[in-house]
Amino acid sequence: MLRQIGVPVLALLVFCLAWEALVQVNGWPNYVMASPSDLPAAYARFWDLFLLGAWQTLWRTVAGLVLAVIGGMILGMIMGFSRVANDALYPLLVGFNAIPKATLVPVLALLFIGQHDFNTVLMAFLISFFPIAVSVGIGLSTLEPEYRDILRALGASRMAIFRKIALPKTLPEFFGALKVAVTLAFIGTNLVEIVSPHGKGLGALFLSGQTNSNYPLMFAVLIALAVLGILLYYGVVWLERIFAGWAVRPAG
Amino acid sequence: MLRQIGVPVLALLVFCLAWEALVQVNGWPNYVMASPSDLPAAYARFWDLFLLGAWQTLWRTVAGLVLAVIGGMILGMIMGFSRVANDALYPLLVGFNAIPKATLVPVLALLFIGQHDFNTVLMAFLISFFPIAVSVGIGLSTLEPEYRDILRALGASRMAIFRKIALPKTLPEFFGALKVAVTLAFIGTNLVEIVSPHGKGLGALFLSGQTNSNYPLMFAVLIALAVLGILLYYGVVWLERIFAGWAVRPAG
Amino acid sequence: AQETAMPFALDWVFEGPAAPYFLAIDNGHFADAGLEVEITAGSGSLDAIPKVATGAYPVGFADLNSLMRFLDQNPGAPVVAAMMIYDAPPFAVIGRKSLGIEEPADLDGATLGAPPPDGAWAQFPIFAAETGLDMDSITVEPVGFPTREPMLAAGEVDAITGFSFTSTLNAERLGVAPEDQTVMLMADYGLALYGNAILVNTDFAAENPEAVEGFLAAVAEGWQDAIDDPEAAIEALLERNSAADADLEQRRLELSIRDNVLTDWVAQNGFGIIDPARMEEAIAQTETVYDFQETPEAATFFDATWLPEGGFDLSE
Amino acid sequence: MPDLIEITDVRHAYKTPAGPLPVLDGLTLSVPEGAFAAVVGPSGCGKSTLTRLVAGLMRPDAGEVRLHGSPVTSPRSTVGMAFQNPVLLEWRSILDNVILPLEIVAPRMPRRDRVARAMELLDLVGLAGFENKRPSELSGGMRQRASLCRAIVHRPEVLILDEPFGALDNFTREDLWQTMRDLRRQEPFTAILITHDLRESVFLGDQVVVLSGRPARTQYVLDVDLPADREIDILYQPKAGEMLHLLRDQIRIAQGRGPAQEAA
Amino acid sequence: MPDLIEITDVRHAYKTPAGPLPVLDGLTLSVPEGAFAAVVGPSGCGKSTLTRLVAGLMRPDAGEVRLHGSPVTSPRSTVGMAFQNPVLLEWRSILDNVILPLEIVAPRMPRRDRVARAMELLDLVGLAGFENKRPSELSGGMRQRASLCRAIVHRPEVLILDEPFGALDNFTREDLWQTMRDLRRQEPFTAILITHDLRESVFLGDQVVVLSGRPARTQYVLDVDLPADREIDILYQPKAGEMLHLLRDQIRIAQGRGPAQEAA
Ligand SMILES: Nc1ncnc2c1ncn2[C@@H]1O[C@H](COP(=O)(O)OP(=O)(O)OP(=O)(O)O)[C@@H](O)[C@H]1O
Ligand SMILES: Nc1ncnc2c1ncn2[C@@H]1O[C@H](COP(=O)(O)OP(=O)(O)OP(=O)(O)O)[C@@H](O)[C@H]1O
Ligand SMILES: [Mg+2]
Ligand SMILES: [Mg+2]
Repeated sequence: MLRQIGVPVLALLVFCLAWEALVQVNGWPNYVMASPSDLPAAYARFWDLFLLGAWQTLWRTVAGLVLAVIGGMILGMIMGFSRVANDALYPLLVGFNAIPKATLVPVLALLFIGQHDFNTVLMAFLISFFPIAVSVGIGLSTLEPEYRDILRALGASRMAIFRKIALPKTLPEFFGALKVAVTLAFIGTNLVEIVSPHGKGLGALFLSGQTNSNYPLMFAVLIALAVLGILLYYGVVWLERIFAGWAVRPAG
Repeated sequence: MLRQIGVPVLALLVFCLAWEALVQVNGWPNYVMASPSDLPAAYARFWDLFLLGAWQTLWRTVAGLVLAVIGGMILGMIMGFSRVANDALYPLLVGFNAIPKATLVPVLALLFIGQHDFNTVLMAFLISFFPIAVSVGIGLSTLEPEYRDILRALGASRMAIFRKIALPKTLPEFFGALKVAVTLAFIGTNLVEIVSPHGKGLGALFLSGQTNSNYPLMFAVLIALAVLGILLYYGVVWLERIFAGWAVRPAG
Repeated sequence: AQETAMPFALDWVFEGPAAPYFLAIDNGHFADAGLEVEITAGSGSLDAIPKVATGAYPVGFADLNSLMRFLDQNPGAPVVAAMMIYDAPPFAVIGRKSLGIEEPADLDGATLGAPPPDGAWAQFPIFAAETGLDMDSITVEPVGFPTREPMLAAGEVDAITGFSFTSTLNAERLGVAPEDQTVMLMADYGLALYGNAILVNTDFAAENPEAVEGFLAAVAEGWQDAIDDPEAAIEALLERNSAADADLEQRRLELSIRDNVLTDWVAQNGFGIIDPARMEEAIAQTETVYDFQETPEAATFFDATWLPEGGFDLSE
Repeated sequence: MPDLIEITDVRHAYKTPAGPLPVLDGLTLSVPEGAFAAVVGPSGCGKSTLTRLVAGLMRPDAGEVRLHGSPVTSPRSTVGMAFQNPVLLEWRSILDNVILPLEIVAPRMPRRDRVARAMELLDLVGLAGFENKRPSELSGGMRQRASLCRAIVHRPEVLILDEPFGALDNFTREDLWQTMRDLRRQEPFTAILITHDLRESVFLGDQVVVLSGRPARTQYVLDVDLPADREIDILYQPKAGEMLHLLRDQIRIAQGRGPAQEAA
Repeated sequence: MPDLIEITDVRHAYKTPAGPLPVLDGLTLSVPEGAFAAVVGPSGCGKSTLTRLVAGLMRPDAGEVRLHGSPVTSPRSTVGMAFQNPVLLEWRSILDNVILPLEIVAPRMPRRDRVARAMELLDLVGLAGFENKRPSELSGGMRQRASLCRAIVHRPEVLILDEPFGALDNFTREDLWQTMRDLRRQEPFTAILITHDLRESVFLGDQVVVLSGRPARTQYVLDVDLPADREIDILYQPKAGEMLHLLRDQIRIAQGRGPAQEAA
């Protein structure tokens, strides 16, 4: 326990010290790189904006992720159960996934003009549904017939087999994908906030730091983003413990 | 074979027709959404720029990916062999990975001013090394002792065990991660081209479409990006077939 | 003779208003001054300023108002404006006559589209104060850059803030006829602020004063050449940005010359210099929209040392 | 009256990329109500295929499988099955694994009753106290026991056991033979047991059916005339020894090598 | 002269979160050169631990393991080992799997010679023609054969076999016993074989060592006085039957249940 908490905290300290030292030794001005010691002032001055921005970024990320879970599961089920659907959709999905989303932001912005929240949630969704769909699809299509037969031999319906076998069996893969997806959704939200600025979220705070040449603020936002990202990630880890704890390998 | 090629091609056709129909039926002007029929003209007019941009985007993506493979493997080996290093580094890496890279672009641009190629390659590296490091780390730390013992019982050195057992055993996970990483590296390259424009790559072409309000050009770049992304992805799939073909599940 | 390398950082991608610098290269003005100049695109003034401040680029091109903020946040950074290019900043409010926007007073009760980080939007409160507008009566719609002009074209906003030579042309391409556009250049309505200037790294300038002087002179010549022959300027640009649309960029260039560079004041008093009294007023106006850590002196961000007395001559 | 399970001249082939693979060809087998048929045969000859046909998971290309005289066309809830690999659902506790068939077969049964039924069986096989553990926390033998409970929890008429003890060590296996014997005493059923252990077939079976190599047909049927209540020691008696030797020769024939010519 | 393998009063405990778990406690065993010792004992009693000590993969807490009279402190290349799960490297062909030990033990041996040596063994165990297949393309029995070849390819003096036939069906297993016997005739070695199949121990062993339950010590040693060249049929003879019965009683004692009181 001590080690589980202590080692990461120590590592974080070392990292901050190294960062501070790097800046001090090179004598970099703020506009090259702010140092950790500059950050508390930035937080103190703008804490209300940080809270507001974090909240806006957070809810839109989570909303997009929820959509991605629903959409990804449906798509994954279609691909997992039908080989033709899989053959047809997979290359399209790979292609769509490969389009750098930065170029999609303006396109979306034009398509749904002025719907900032909608656009942001949509981007979070678009960037994060792919891994979920793929993992659910693979999970279902590689379901061992032995498992299916347990219930089939009793004359169970397809739906019962899906609910009682396929779904829970796929949960570990699903959560594995969700861990990737949550970071992606977060990236998607921020991408919109930066590339199509509309004054919301931590991305907007970052941009206002940039406009005013307030470099410590920019770095403070960066750190806040990292913290929020870690929270989201470990939120998913926590859900995984609860719902798919049986599949979590004991540490060692 | 017919099905493997035919179904995706058919799906692509259906997709294009649906897109065209969507635009026609809604009577959308170009600045809302260009339609597939607008694209050939854009390609014909700018084909030399497309080639140049694609080449610039491609080589920088691949360079970043190569760095990510090297860096990710080294990091993964450190984390896989030392539990303390793993405990210390993992949360830092999760945090770093969670920082939306769109906010990192201006920071990098400040740090390495004017080094556009370097910045772009660096971003491709930064965005894509994480999955490689994690997968190599997990692969090594979960290497079954049975495998190790085969060689240990003969008095083999640690290095021999790593080369002959751990490394090849981890290859399938490595390629799984590489498939994710290649798309990420591609996204990273483009992000820099869009957020910190410097006139290179397909991203620059996209931006010039935007400044000239040449919407068909924007969509043409989007499609070109998707195609390039698919090529990169299947390039990795091809490498996987060669180097880790033994682990590829037969389709079925 | 030994050539001094002077990489030059632009604030934006290669568009019409950048053409004079390329023309200056092609016409050999930099070479005549013993300078080797390479021009780099940028992603905004906030990208160009640190490039010069860190010394990576001895010279750059950026918005003076952004420089004021930068120097306020980073006092003592070795960067200063050495030559004013946009005597009138391109900050503008563009409305549509068909939506009832003919003059500033019509903005009362109207919807205004503005991207939060937009430079023109940042000065809008000054414009509003000078024209007696009530900010509270205006509905401000935060829009992303990509959607600003399409929203105007679609009539979802009555007016937008933006750069005169960018937003007007974009809107025109989207089907808003020039006759329908009301372009209110903020400078025409009491905004005292200056626009973009040539920046120099002060450390570099202290060591190479002649190089800087030569550079500024060559820039002035480039602009004169561009005014004399805009087609040639655009040709020089197209060589560097082959995806650019020649007609569009030429109009952009001509607009910037007309509205921002060759103003009446410049025609009378010279190109590159500033009017100290106006600068004082600009600082005062800026204070109404930005909290200075310390009220600056004009001398901290504009230094005419490397300019000839009375600036350069610039004429039609 | 027909026997409970009647398999008549069944033929089956799998479609493979390399053409059809005939697996069963003229297999005939009939098991009277309450009897225990052990089926042995070379590896890969088609034993699991046979169980899938009886369970109604597949239909034969030709011939018939009948239960109680009526042809089997789809799975029936009166059949219980234990598979070659004891696939317990890792996300369910042992108890919930055993309950699973009741959720399908008797959806209205109150949970209380389901638990009571499952506990009764778990107790019988010596797993009382482990009902809340996850499958991964149990040893292979314990998992097999749980899998057996799952196969019979809904009181099937017919029990199909596909090498249920295949992966266990000999000592554990003998334990489970005895468990099986006790279960049968407690809750009578008709069973088909697939095995590759001749001693198992003799200890548990009322008849031992030897299948030929692929494609499998019925090659030999041995009636095991040992007392119904057997102890393991019976296998060391000359009578059992003879049967084992005889079966072994039949297997050699099934494997296509002819009976042993080695030193007697 | 000392025996080739001498294990004297060995003690070993694993460190676990719940405190030390004593696994071996006073185990003594000695195998003369060229002999074949079969070790049986209850599941989990510490048999694999014993093999790891002999192979030098671990060192005992107390007592001594000696080969040729010198204490084993680290793995030696004169030892060959076949593991409980036949872990073949999936990314190598069967041939390259067999060659693996030579790459470590004889790094300068030309590939030609390595291949020749491996092919000789593959031929001996009946795998000629399969050398270029991947392990996943082979059946369990074939994989076990390949694993055996890998264990002896470098001509080890001592061969350690940890339940090498555990996961196979009985018929395949008997085949492999014969392969094992033939191998030994061809290339003599000294062997320790862990098994849970008493018939296997009697068929292959010169002596059978019964270990007690955990912590394991030597409980009983049986000298198998059957002719050196045995056929499977020998197991159906009364003499072998007696030994089997005797061993079975010893196992029951090791399991802590006392000898059988069941009907004779
Ligand atoms: N779904 C399938 N498609 C094609 N061939 C199959 C299929 N299932 C089994 N086979 C083949 O049919 C033959 C018989 O398979 P089956 O599983 O019935 O044998 P078995 O006697 O149960 O073998 P084992 O003793 O290994 O359990 C085997 O050769 C197997 O490879
Ligand atoms: N690395 C380890 N750490 C802690 N306990 C262990 C370890 N390895 C084995 N054990 C425990 O030590 C005991 C003996 O293990 P070992 O593998 O030697 O038994 P075995 O006789 O080979 O069992 P089996 O018949 O199942 O192969 C077991 O209870 C096992 O759980
Ligand atoms: Mg089978
Ligand atoms: Mg063991």
